[in-house]
Amino acid sequence: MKHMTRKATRHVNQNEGLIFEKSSPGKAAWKLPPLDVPEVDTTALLGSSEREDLGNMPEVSEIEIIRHFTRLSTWNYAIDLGMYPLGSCTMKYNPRVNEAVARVEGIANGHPYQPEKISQGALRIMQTLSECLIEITGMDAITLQPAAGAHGEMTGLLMVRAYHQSKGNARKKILIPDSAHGTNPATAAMVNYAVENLKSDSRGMVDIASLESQMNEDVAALMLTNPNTLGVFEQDIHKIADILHAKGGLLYMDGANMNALVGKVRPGDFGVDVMHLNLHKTFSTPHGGGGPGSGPVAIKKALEPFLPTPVVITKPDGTLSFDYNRPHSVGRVRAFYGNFGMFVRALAYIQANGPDGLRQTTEDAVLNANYIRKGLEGAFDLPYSTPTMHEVVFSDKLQAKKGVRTMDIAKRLIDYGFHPYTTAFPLIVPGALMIEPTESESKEEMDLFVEAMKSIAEEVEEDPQTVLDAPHTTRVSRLDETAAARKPILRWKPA
Amino acid sequence: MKHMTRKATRHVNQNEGLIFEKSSPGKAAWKLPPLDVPEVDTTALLGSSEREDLGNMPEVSEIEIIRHFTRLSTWNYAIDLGMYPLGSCTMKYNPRVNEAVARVEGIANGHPYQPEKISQGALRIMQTLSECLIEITGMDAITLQPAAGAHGEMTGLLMVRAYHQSKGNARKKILIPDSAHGTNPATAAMVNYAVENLKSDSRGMVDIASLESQMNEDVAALMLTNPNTLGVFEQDIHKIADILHAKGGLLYMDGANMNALVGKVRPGDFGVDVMHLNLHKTFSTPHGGGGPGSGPVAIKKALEPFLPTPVVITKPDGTLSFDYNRPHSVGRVRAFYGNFGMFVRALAYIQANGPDGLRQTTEDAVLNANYIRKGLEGAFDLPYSTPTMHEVVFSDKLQAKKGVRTMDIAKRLIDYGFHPYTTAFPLIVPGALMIEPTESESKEEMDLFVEAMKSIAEEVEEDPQTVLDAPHTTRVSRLDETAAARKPILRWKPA
Amino acid sequence: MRYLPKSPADREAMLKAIGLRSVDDLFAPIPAEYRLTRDLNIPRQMAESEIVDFFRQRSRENGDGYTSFLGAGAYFHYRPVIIDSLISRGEFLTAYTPYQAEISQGTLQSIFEFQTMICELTGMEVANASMYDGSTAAAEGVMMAVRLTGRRSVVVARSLHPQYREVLATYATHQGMPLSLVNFGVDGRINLKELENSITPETACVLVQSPNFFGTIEDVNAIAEIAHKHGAMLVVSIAESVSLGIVEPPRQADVIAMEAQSFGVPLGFGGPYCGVIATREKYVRQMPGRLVGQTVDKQSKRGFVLTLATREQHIRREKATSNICTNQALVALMVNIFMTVYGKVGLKELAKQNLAKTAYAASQFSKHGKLLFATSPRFNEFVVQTSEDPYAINSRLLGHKMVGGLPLQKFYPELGNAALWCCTELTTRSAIDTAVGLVAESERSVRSAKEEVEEVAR
Amino acid sequence: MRYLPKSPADREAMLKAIGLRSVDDLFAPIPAEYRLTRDLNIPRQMAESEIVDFFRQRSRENGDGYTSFLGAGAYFHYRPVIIDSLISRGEFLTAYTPYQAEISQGTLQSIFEFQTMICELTGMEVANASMYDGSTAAAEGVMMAVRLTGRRSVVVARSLHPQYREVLATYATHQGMPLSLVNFGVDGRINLKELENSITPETACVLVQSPNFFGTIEDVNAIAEIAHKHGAMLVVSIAESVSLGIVEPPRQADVIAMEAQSFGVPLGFGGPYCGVIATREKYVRQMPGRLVGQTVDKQSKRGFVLTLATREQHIRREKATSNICTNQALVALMVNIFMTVYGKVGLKELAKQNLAKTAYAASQFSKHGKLLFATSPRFNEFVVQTSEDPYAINSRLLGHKMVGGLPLQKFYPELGNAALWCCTELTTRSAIDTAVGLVAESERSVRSAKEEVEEVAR
Ligand SMILES: Cc1ncc(COP(=O)(O)O)c(C=O)c1O
Ligand SMILES: Cc1ncc(COP(=O)(O)O)c(C=O)c1O
Repeated sequence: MKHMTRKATRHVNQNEGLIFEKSSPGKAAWKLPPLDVPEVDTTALLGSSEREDLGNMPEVSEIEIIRHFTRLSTWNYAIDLGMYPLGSCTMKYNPRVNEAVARVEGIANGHPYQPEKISQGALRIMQTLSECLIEITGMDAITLQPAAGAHGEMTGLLMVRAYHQSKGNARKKILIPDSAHGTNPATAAMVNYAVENLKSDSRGMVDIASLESQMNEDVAALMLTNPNTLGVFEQDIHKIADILHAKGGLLYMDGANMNALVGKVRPGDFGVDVMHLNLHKTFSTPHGGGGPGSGPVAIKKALEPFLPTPVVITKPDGTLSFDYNRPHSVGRVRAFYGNFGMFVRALAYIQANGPDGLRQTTEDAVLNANYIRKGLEGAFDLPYSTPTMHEVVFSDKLQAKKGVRTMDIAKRLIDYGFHPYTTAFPLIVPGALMIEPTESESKEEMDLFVEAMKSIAEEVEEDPQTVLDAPHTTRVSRLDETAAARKPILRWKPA
Repeated sequence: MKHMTRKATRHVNQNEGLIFEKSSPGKAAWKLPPLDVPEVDTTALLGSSEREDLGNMPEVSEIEIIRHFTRLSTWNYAIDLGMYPLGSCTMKYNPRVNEAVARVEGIANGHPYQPEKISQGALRIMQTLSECLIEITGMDAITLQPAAGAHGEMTGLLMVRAYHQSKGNARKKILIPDSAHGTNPATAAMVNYAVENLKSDSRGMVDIASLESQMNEDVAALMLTNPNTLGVFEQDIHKIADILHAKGGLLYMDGANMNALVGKVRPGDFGVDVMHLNLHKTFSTPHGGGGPGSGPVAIKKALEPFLPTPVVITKPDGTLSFDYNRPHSVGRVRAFYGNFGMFVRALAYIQANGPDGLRQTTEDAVLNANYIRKGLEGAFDLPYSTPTMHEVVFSDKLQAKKGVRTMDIAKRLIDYGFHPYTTAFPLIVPGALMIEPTESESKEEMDLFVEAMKSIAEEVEEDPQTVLDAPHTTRVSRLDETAAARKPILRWKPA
Repeated sequence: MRYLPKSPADREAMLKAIGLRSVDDLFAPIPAEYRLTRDLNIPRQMAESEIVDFFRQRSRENGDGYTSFLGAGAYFHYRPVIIDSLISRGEFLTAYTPYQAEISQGTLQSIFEFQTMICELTGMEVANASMYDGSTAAAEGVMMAVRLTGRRSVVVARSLHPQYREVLATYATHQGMPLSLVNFGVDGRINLKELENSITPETACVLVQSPNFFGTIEDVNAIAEIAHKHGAMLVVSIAESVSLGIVEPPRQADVIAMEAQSFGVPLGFGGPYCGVIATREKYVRQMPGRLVGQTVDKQSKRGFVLTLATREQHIRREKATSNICTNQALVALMVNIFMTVYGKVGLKELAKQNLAKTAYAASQFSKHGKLLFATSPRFNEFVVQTSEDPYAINSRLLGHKMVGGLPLQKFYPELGNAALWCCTELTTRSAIDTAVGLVAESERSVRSAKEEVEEVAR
Repeated sequence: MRYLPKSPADREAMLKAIGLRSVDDLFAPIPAEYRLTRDLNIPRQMAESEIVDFFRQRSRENGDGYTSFLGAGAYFHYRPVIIDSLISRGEFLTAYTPYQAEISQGTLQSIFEFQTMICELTGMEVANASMYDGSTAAAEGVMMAVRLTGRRSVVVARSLHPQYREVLATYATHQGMPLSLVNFGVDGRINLKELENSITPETACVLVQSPNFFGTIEDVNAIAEIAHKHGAMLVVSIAESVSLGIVEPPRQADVIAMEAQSFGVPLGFGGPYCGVIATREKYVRQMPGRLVGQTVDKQSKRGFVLTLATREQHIRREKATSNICTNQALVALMVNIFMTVYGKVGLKELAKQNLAKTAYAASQFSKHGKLLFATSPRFNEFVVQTSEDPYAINSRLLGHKMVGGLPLQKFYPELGNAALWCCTELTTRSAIDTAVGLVAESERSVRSAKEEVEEVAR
């Protein structure tokens, strides 16, 4: 652990119990204004529907709530604290101006059903963002409705199905590379398509021969992640698109890795028919401990009739409006219009960058990943030596000899002051270490990361137990996940 | 250290260098809009006044700034993290609604010179707060201009001087009890009064006999803190006021300890002529690592002509206005009108409490101090057994036998997850431990505090070295203050 | 670009370390013909001040300063200030899904508390960490029932939020889940007889909303009895979570699919909101979404982890209970803080104020327009039928900077000139009186116009 | 009360532990006749929503939405969003003065950086942790010079902010520090001849402001030479800190007393702002206010502490260099973040934009009104003399939701109908054009009225 103090130290930190353990009758953090209408007899109004009591809901004061969540927050790692190199997650800086503009009164408090006449601001935001995303992806149209990436996948596949159905045959299956994210097959199942695995070749790319042999009129689409989850750009993309299109199939692109492409190349230009974006990855909306996200789906012209309703249109008088009259639409995938607050943030991000900023961002993201690859080559096994785009995937092969696996290295990285990389994904790399630095990391931070990783590699040789027992510097040590799943305790109950 | 994990643990924590160490030419966190007027030739405009370069000012990006200050913040203790029992400082909860309303557009961005016609909101806030504070103190008039407690003291003494001067004799000295805060004598000196110390009696109160013998026509005022810095209410306050008034002197009250009195007793009712308040203590405005504060001065009628200019008045048409035409005023003590942002917060605090809330607040503050006193009696020496109001002062007499002083105990308290109490003040208690919990502490938090203090007392007996070497759990250990003062390094310089 | 922490020298040094000459080399893997050689045609890089101006301008075009009587699945309640103070802490805002438990206890413990409070409020035994929103939660709740019962068809109340019905239809279409609708009666509640008739041995579940789209509280007891009698499950959707403060939760339900937006989440033009699914313990392994469970570390210290992940897509892939991955965690944190602020007593008092405001408004409106479903208990919404088209009335209200109730014709043509009005604790009596006054005026003028016509006819 | 973390049962238990029966017993030490037996006559306890409404209402009465040309010691610059994001962290907001260094390194290191940047910008060697504001900093700077020189009288430029002069007068009166004023010339700068004549062997210091109250940049070189020649110190006040981005700092000064409000601090109707004092190293022991110094811990790790406390009131009491205790720490943190955001290049570019806007405005105004002090270099303020009373012009501007320049008559009667205008990077060309248009109209109407009179006379 010789280097670790360069990046982190331990510091005294407040414990905090469950809020229920602080509750006591008569404490309160609320106060209502005096009622300006007559009091009502709730029993007379509600009869048997009246609720008696609220069980174990807490009773605490405001200062206790502030302390509770402030203390809890100090046990979290976050982008704001340091590098968060989760592969496939694009943990980039979340600009604060995004948060500020999302809270401007008329934007934060607009009601989804308020008349369009007084919704022009929101509609304009949606339209401007749509135009930007269409230009960035090189596609023809877009829906902003899906609430996350997986939701976008579902929306996209619904459109794929509707498209094929309109041609008379919905087809039966979706081809999915073995390197794909779990949401891809899960989504295909939800849209009632069979999943057929497509294997990767030795470069970590789609095996063209397999694709050719598996492609037929039963295949509705190929769901391709590009760059794929190895951080590798599918160089045969042209051929892939041709193979699909030749048999009437569609090319679906999982846009989770658009951070490698924005401003440098457009999926619409290389044959993609449908794709989703993750505004919570590429476009800087905060991850918030797991969400919210936003998963717009961009499409080529041929799929436009099938977009979810409503669609934002410009009326002849120049005002904006929602068009609900779309007979071929796949329908609605969510109430209202999607995670509007994320649209605001994504647009603010695009505005802050402009064309030059977005391009530079992509360049820096790819530069960072390559720098890390270079720094760690040798210390860790690199299963695919194909050129790296925005992320790089190592394996724990070298360390496994000492019984140390990717998760152990990940836990040890915590002691060095870093959030771990993504472990055990993609599945085609046994013991994967999937590292995506994003553009938001400085050279200094990456040098510390490389140093930490190399130091851990040394520790594995010299003192593997230290790595196996990690983390050593956190409030709790490794938690018993098996016990948690065996007899789940999913809520607090009074003793 | 058997109990300490109940309150705190260590947790991994990010190091962070100086911002200058992250600077590199070409990085930037700023961007200006395009200029909508012609560019200018700066040399032509400024000639020899033009500046060439900005030395070692940093060049960093926004994410680095966010991380820099976020990381730095994690090394601070704060009210939001736990009990902050600094005696005399009244470290109470800083309500978040105060921060929200202080940032409402027209309040945050009002220019001090904007026409009164469009300043009615700010004037109304000042007037409403003034009225509340006058009612709370039982005084007749007030100025909100002083920027902090010490500044209020100066303003108050300037009025005292002006008052006496108007009677033909400015007088020569101010009586100040030996328990007083350092700002009291320092202020007297700034207003060109001599300071005469007044000793305390065995109860820790003003020695009435001494006061009687020291009081004469040379004495302009007595500066009394009540409750005093021992947390003791001056029970002879009536007599004290009479003695002063009989010789034409004024009673100045340092209102730093108003948290013991609000809603329960009013200084104006017990003979005080001039007093200052600390909005950053009693009225919940945040301390912000050392300020800003606000130190309104409330006075009796006789001193009204001497208030600093301007004074808020109501015009015949009902609108509010600043009155600058005050020939007897002591003048201005600060540009503009004072720390207006603190007025907003203090008023919001008063509104959130109302009369019942303020009274309950005071009761809880006094209850908490007495609870701690009870809990620690025996474990620590209590030099004055007089009843305790809002704070209690112990001494390190018992621990000093083992060579452990108040500062050592304070440092050890850090390991237990607490901010230390105030050390070495008031001066009349050698090795003082001055503890003010305020009303914001729950019974649970105070029980942990008492437990921690008792545990330290035990440690002093069993293992004093642990206490002497404390803190053990912080990012840095005890810092060398002597070296810092001997050869001061007050700024960073490039290597 | 101001977010990028690199100087030109840094980039140079890094390229050199990698062994490349230029940035272009990094993009060599992309076939040259696809590489973009022009700037994207999007707005130029803007200063922060310009961005703020842009959105302020949009805000001004977006109903800022209007008083609204809209509810219908999105409710305007007061949001305590501390919600934003706390969720803005970078440690919550900029953390990922808490996969690494040792440095995610803040997020994990708060989700555990969220799950607990949702259980307390709904009367269910387990709750998940969130779903996208109330509509998708309802659809996923139904899919859960389909998996649990092995049956496929679904009976849906027409008084369920029309957009929730649309979403369910989209989700159901390709999963071979036939939907049938059950109408509401003159009391605004589901027609129990029709319900009973709609349920077949193939019915996986009955889906109702309570308080329903009209604000009317359903007789969940009776509905549950009917559903359960036929071996179907009962899924109850709750769109106005504040109702739980005073309305008995649907404890007889098997699955509750909730929209928790009312608990401290800004209206935000429809999102992000916070769906949740709560159910009985025995169904937990068919639940979609993330779950946090309590466990211990190596020193037996209490801690929290994501658990039962074998239900989820990253483990089970096409066999997962749902494809959901990213959920609404930060919004769930808002909800969590809101529930904590109001707590056991405050939520009840808050709900009471909603009830009182609504009772007052309903009684005032009923003096002029016709209050539909008047006999049933309701929470904070009610339907008023007017003589005039509600769009016309609303456009007059707009002139007073007021947004009237939601016209229902487009969803329920049979209700004619009806609109759905909502009052919360933030609706002032004077706003109600103004709106009632305008409706009264409308009625008067229609009446006098009619009288005129009759006069002429006579 | 919602801020109080105690239940009735807690209070009971605590009283019992103490051995008291009732809360009243706690207040027994207070003589009964003084104890308040009634409620305070202040507003009743309000809900948070009511408090927010109250201040929103006040905001609407307070110039919200007006474009302003006011400067004069309080400047409207853009405040980067991250300032408030960062200072709102409880760890900064709710910490006390960093007396306990081991758990205050966040505050201490940031002050150390603040001190460094103030030094870099002012060209001084040491800077303190802050003073109340620019006016009190100037007064304390003068007191420093008095202590350092052992002389007592002070020569003050009339072009120093009039309120700063007032404050200095208040501070000086009882300390036996006679003040004499030196006028400005037609170029708006201090009259050097008069200055030279004003200095006596008793002069402790000369106090000037640059850019001065008229926005004019003083010839600090020349002033310094004169002062130093007579053994007096030079104290320079800087009220518009953004000027430091493009205007050479007064390096020849002995003490710089600055108002840093322009660096990211809201106008806030005049406060809280951020005064600072910077000086030469050799004078550090006579400085007022807190200082942070670098040191090491027991493991030789770098750390920061409050230092040289022997200057301060809590150690030296009546012999302290000042009575200041609480300063403006959080505001200094805003300033610190602002300086960090703009940094070496940004501050210069920002200052340039101020210069360009002001140059444009001055040239436009000078086509109609008379630009005073036109020959001297200026930063972002300028004085325009009009035929009509500026109050009258301003009241017309108010109708366009604009606040015109500050009328100077009350401070400088000899300047007649003059007003002090200010432009910053936030002033738009169109706002300038509108204001200029209104001034032009005023001039035209005065002229035509005059012509009419002349016509009649002829
Ligand atoms: C490659 C890939 N596809 C899909 C997803 C799913 O996106 P979301 O979590 O937004 O539903 C992810 C997110 O982790 C991903 O990395
Ligand atoms: C008793 C007492 N008097 C005066 C002061 C000075 O107040 P301020 O720091 O606001 O200038 C303090 C503050 O610590 C104090 O405790």
